[in-house]
Amino acid sequence: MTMQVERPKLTIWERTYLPQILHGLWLTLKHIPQRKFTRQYPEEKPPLHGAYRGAPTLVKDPEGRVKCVSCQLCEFVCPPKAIRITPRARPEDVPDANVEKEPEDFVIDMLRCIYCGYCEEVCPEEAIFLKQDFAIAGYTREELRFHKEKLLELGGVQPDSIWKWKFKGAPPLDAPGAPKREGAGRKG
Amino acid sequence: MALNVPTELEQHIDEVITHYPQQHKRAAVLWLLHLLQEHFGHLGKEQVEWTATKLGLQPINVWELITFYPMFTAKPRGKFHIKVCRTLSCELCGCGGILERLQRKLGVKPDENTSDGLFTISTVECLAACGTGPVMMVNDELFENLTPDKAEAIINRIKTTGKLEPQPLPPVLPAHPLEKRVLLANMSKPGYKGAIEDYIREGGYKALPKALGMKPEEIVAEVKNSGVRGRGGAGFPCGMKWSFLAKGAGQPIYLVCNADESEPGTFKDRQLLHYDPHQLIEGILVSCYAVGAHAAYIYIRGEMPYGAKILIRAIEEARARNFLGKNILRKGFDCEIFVHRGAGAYICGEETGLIESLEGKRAYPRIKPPFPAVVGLFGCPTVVNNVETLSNIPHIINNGAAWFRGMGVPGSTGTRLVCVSGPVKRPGYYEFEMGKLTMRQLIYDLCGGLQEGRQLKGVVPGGSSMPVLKADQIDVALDFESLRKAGTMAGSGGVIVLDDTVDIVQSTLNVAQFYAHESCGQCTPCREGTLWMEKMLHRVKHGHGRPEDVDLLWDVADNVDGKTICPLGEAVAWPVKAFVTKYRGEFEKACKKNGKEATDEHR
Amino acid sequence: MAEQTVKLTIDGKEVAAPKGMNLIEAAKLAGIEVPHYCYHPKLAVVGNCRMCLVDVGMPKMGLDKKPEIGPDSKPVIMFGPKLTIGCNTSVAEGMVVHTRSPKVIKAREGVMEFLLINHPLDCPICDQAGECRLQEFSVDYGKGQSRFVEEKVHKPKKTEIGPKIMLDDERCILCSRCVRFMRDVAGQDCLGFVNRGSYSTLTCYPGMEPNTNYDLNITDICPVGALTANDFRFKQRVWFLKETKSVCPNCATGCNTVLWSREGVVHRQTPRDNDAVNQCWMCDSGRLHYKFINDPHRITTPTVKSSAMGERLALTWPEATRQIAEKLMPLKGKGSTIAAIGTARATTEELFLFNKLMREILGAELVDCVPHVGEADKFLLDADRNPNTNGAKLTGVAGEPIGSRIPAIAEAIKSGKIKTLIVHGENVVKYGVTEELLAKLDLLVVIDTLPNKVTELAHYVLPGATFAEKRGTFINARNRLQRLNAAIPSPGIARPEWQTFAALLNELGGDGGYLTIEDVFADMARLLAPLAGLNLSKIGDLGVELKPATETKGEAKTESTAAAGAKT
Amino acid sequence: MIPLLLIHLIKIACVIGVMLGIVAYTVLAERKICAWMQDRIGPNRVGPFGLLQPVADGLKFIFKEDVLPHHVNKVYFTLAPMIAMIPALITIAVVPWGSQLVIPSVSHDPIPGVIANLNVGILFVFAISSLGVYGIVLAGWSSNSKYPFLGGIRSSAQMISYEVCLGLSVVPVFMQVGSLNLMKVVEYQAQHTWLGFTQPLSCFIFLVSAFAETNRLPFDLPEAEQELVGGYHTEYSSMKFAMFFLGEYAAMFMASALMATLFFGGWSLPFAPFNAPAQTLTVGLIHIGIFLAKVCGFLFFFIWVRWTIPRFRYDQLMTLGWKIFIPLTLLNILISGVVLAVITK
Repeated sequence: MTMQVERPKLTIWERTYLPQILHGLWLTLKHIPQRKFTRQYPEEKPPLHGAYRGAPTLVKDPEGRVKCVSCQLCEFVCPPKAIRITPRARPEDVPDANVEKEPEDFVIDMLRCIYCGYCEEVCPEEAIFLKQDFAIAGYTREELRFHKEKLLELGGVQPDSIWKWKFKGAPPLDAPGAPKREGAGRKG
Repeated sequence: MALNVPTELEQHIDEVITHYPQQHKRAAVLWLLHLLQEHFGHLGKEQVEWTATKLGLQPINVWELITFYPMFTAKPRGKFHIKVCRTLSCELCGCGGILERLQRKLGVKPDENTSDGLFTISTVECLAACGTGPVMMVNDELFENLTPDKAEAIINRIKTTGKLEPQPLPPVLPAHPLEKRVLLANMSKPGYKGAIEDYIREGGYKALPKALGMKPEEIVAEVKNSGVRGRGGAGFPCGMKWSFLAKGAGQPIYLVCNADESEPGTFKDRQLLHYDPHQLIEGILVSCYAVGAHAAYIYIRGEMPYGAKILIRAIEEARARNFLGKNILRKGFDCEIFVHRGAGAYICGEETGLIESLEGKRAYPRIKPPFPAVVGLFGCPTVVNNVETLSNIPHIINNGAAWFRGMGVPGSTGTRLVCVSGPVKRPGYYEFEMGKLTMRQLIYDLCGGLQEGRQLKGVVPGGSSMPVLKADQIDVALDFESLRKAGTMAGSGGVIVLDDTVDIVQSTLNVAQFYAHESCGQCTPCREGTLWMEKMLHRVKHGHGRPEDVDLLWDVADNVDGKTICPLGEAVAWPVKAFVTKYRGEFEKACKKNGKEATDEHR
Repeated sequence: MAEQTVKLTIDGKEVAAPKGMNLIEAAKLAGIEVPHYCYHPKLAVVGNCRMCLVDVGMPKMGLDKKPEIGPDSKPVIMFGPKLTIGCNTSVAEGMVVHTRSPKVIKAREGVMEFLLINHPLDCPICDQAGECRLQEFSVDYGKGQSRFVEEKVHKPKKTEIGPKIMLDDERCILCSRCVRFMRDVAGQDCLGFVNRGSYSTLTCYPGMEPNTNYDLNITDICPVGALTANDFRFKQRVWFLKETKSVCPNCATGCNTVLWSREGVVHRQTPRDNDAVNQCWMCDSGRLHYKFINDPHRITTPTVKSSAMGERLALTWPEATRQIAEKLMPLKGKGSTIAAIGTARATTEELFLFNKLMREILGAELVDCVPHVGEADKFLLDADRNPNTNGAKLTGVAGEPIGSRIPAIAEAIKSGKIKTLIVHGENVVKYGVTEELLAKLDLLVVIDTLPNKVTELAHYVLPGATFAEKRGTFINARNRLQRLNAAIPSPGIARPEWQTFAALLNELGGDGGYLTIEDVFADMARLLAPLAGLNLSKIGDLGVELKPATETKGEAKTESTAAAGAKT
Repeated sequence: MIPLLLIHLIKIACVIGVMLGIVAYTVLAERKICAWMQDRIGPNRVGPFGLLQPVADGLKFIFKEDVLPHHVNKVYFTLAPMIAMIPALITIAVVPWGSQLVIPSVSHDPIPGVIANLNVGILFVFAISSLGVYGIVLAGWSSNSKYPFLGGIRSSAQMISYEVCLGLSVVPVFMQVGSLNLMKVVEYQAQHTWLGFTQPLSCFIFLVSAFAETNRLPFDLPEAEQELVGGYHTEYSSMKFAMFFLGEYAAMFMASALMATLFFGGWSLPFAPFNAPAQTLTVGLIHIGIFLAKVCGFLFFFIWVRWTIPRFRYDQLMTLGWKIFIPLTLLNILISGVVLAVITK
């Protein structure tokens, strides 16, 4: 159904456009002395909302351990397929070897990243955070493929309550002479 | 194979192997391990591999057993292994003090060896001498009615003499007027030592020739007619069990006597085995004839080494008089009885767990069906009966079913052995006609009431796996039906009395600890649920409870209840549920005690 | 003997199940899932996980031994006081089963919770994530939340169970599938549980680790991440992998497999259920045999040996085909100077085209395949390590017995009678055609996937495709026709050999009308009697049993020769 | 005494210098004012308040890569920006910047405040400035690309159309003044009234047409970024683009200068000593100042309008030019003639 819009009837004076033009001129003139909104960007950073989704980064825990265990869920969930993880086993001589896996490399292609934050949301280890960096720049494409070290540097330290490192080692049951755990469940 | 096994020991071992069918010689493994441990002190790699080779097994099969049965140890222990019972009855009588004193005295923690290599202290689960608690065993010797001072004196004595003196059997308790002793009748007579001469003098081995003169079906009918129900715990009619046997499949039939008396609070079989073994042997022989078995095994607890010796001696005595062996009493019936020692696992009291254990495996109860009566020991039809049940058989044959039915009440015929432990004046074993006494009479008349100044709080009527009765519920007749109606069960007849000084939370913890330790670990709910309950109760007991823990405890118990392969699930769920329901206030108080959040230490 | 069936009701659905079947399988017939861990259709029932608890009722029997009829004119059903495990309960007439009653749901939630309380929640690390029954069932049947605040039981995390398998005891739910498999199927009683209760721990006796050729199957049947294959450990998450149904080319058994690939790389091979061939198992040697697919040295492009330059020049396919055809064209009708060695590792289609090209178009007499023989075991591994010997025999490439003409070929090259040799996929140097002999040839054309002595000497090397890269069929030792599917693309411009043969046939004036593998199969089915009436889709995922090749081979050959002759 | 030629050269240098300086700063002013109108600050990075921005811009233009697309007609492509810029610079020659500068030490006669005191000054302006369109048309055509081509076409049509209005609109002015000499026009206004008051319609139409001639908004159809991507200078970069840029702003300056000269009294103010040619150097300089101030005022107006009024549609532009302004100017000439005839009688 078409609708006929009633156009306003203009007086001759109005039809010269002059009143509108004059009004416009007055309007723009009025703005000249008004307060400015400009933010002096590099010196003056915009106050970002806490949930701002900037560049995704990897974080370490306060003891300097890489939290990522390369479960590759972020790689799976990433809509533009910007994440690539190469997993590896952690060396057996580290004190918290119960966390058996870590990323050998962790690449986020910042040119592909759409800052959707799914990776942060999906991460079961709270190892990936979208920090507030939004000015990601580089001279080459390769430069913008952020590798593990770069991501960790950007991410810094993030405290958490993930229990995975806490491990009271059990004596290896590798020989018949190993102690038998009698008194099931008794503490100590 | 570097292991140096003396010829004598090896001969003994070879002899033991002949007790079991050739293709199932693996069944001898527990005996072998007992013998090797006695000789070497522990069971290390060499012993494991020697045993495996000897029995044609993989070493893992043997190692599985060593880690399953707590009596075996892979690392050397002290020359004197002190085992202090920590289970409910002993705890009620103060075993904690003894353990503490011994630890202080010897300067070691449980499962540590003293520096001189003489002593190791362990806590163990129930030594089946609850009436004389607290008890401890040093190597094979049982010390009863201990106090910390007595325990210390025993240690001092061992230290000074350097050896362990054999402990005499305590005297049999005299009968109370309200009792009616049938099974205990012989041993109550003065001068009765349990030897075959004594037994025959008191009219023993009369039932055997009589039975051999009857047709097996007649005996089964007689037993069925007598209405005797299993005394092990479940109370299944014995005659009916016998009639389920799958006969005629060309396979041998086995009879297994369940002497693995491990239900906390129960110590009746101990008396029957130690004081009157021939009564049992005659019962077994008659039963074997009735069910058509030519071999019977008595599976006796590992913690009753003396009982095993008595039984072996009794079997030899019986064999000497041709009550046993080939062509018994020239009636053309062959029957052998073998003693099989367990090694400390409550689960071996469950009949299929017992069969597995007897076959030389971890005592993992089997899924049913098939029932043992169809596929049992070594894949053959098998009857498993309790010591007390079998001990009743000669009396039924001698006096007839009608006589037996004349005792007790309909549905619960005959007499019952009941063991009372806990803070009563006269703990011990009593035999009376079923249903003719109430719990109140038992506690206040037979046992002389509670110790001075104590009030009754509750009573566990049939071993620790049965739901508790509160103090106002004790006017219940002691028979299967009445107890069932009261919401509990007659169980194994182990009555544990709880007085007003008892901390119910601690008692529940003790019970849960027992079942967590004794869970075989085969099926999920029991394996995980028991330990969870123990941990939770431990937390609550130590002041880190949360208000929701009371319901959680009940719900966890409920999730175990009835979901397991064997009745151990119920055995832990029932008492916990009953304690929580009936003494909810105490739990709520414990959970609120100081409102502290659970700390890492108790997580 | 007709199987007896009984009728029962599962969740209100009437099911007719064969007698003796258990409730898990019967529910599966009705499309109802009964969750389970310890139960495995090919292993003994132990019933220890308690996950398959269901509510089972039986009709109440009246005194006349007939079901009592209730007021609603249906039989009165008596339910037991306890739940029953489905894996150990056989179906019975009139049985009523509830798998989703509140009682069952609560029991499952309870069991799920129990299984998880001492299970480390390290799914992000665990390789099983994505194919873990514990994950799946805890989503489907779990409570979603744990009430467990206590310290978990800790057990050894990393135990090597032999060189191929890693065991994480904390993740183990003690279902004993592996114990039963090693004891009952693999025949090495080496795994067992130590300790008791919640501390029970799966282990093997030191120095007595599993060392059969079937160990890796326990990683398949492990419902959780306790047993993982070192070969696949931490390599890829399963959710990235594409599953392609395939057949193991390692021996004549032809175990049905699944190839797991991502972005053109095969990461593992696992067995696939086929009761007629391999049940659900496969041997480790076959399972780990996929690695050559990803070999960095794969031949990726056709090359010609340039005598002037002393090196190999890369060719395009049309160029290579044209050049080879040019050299072969004058030899048409001079079949006695040509010999060809095919491979029984090729698909039946390829062998069919090979035979057509060599025998019918070029007229070569000396055509054969190379036998590969190893030791058989009593379970799956066949002595014949060629996956398609029967195919080679059926198509006529292989001699009788296979390889019997190889010495004749060597002799003919030696005497100078044979000047042209075409080799497909075999390092013939190892089988009697020595380097010196190969050097004497005027023309040596080799089609292969990996470089070897023969490709070094060849005038023309054409890249082939591995079994993972092409479609086609194998005929196994028991004469079962089974289908391969392409999992990944070939490297470079390598392509399935049937395309190469089809292109050569086209150039040499044979019937070149093979555009798809279906065309090849259709022609084959037309000419080879045992395949009559079949096509690739009819073969299905599980294959079809063929009539013995020997019955029809003779006539098939004459017919095919006649047909081919008529066409040319 | 300095030779007359030298004086002329110095004058030319000064005028061009000042003009280019103003042009450069007009660019900055444009950005600043537009920013202010939009409540922004505008460029402030280069120098205090961004005052060195024009320098930076200039440097940037110089250092930018000079892209010469391969498809263009190289000769005309290079020529076009020059043609676009030069007319605006030449026409300033006839615009009087001041009355006269009396510097006895330099010259006996007062130095006139204009480079070339032509009698046909305004005709010269029209003649030369109409060449500017060639630059644009040439750029559009030689770019060999669709947007510049369209831009060029539009531009030629627009400029030709409005040149008519522009020419016709100022006829009454000269009718009143009686001379085409721009010096005379200013002097007339200094003595009488500013022609803006006597000829408001002329003034208005001239102003609007000047917008159209300089391709400024609202008549920037030739470069219309949205539809033509910059129009005729789409393909240009670096200094070539800068020349267009300069040309546009120089043209704007010219238009402002003409507005000031023709309608707003040029260097004069309606009171002594600014209503007569200067007799001292100071007053002479002040006259120049007055003139430049007026020019700046119009430059501001140009900028102001640009950031206020949106672009006209092409048909509106043409309608306005042909159907309204031309009849109006003709009418204006008629009326002016009649009125003048009546008054002089």
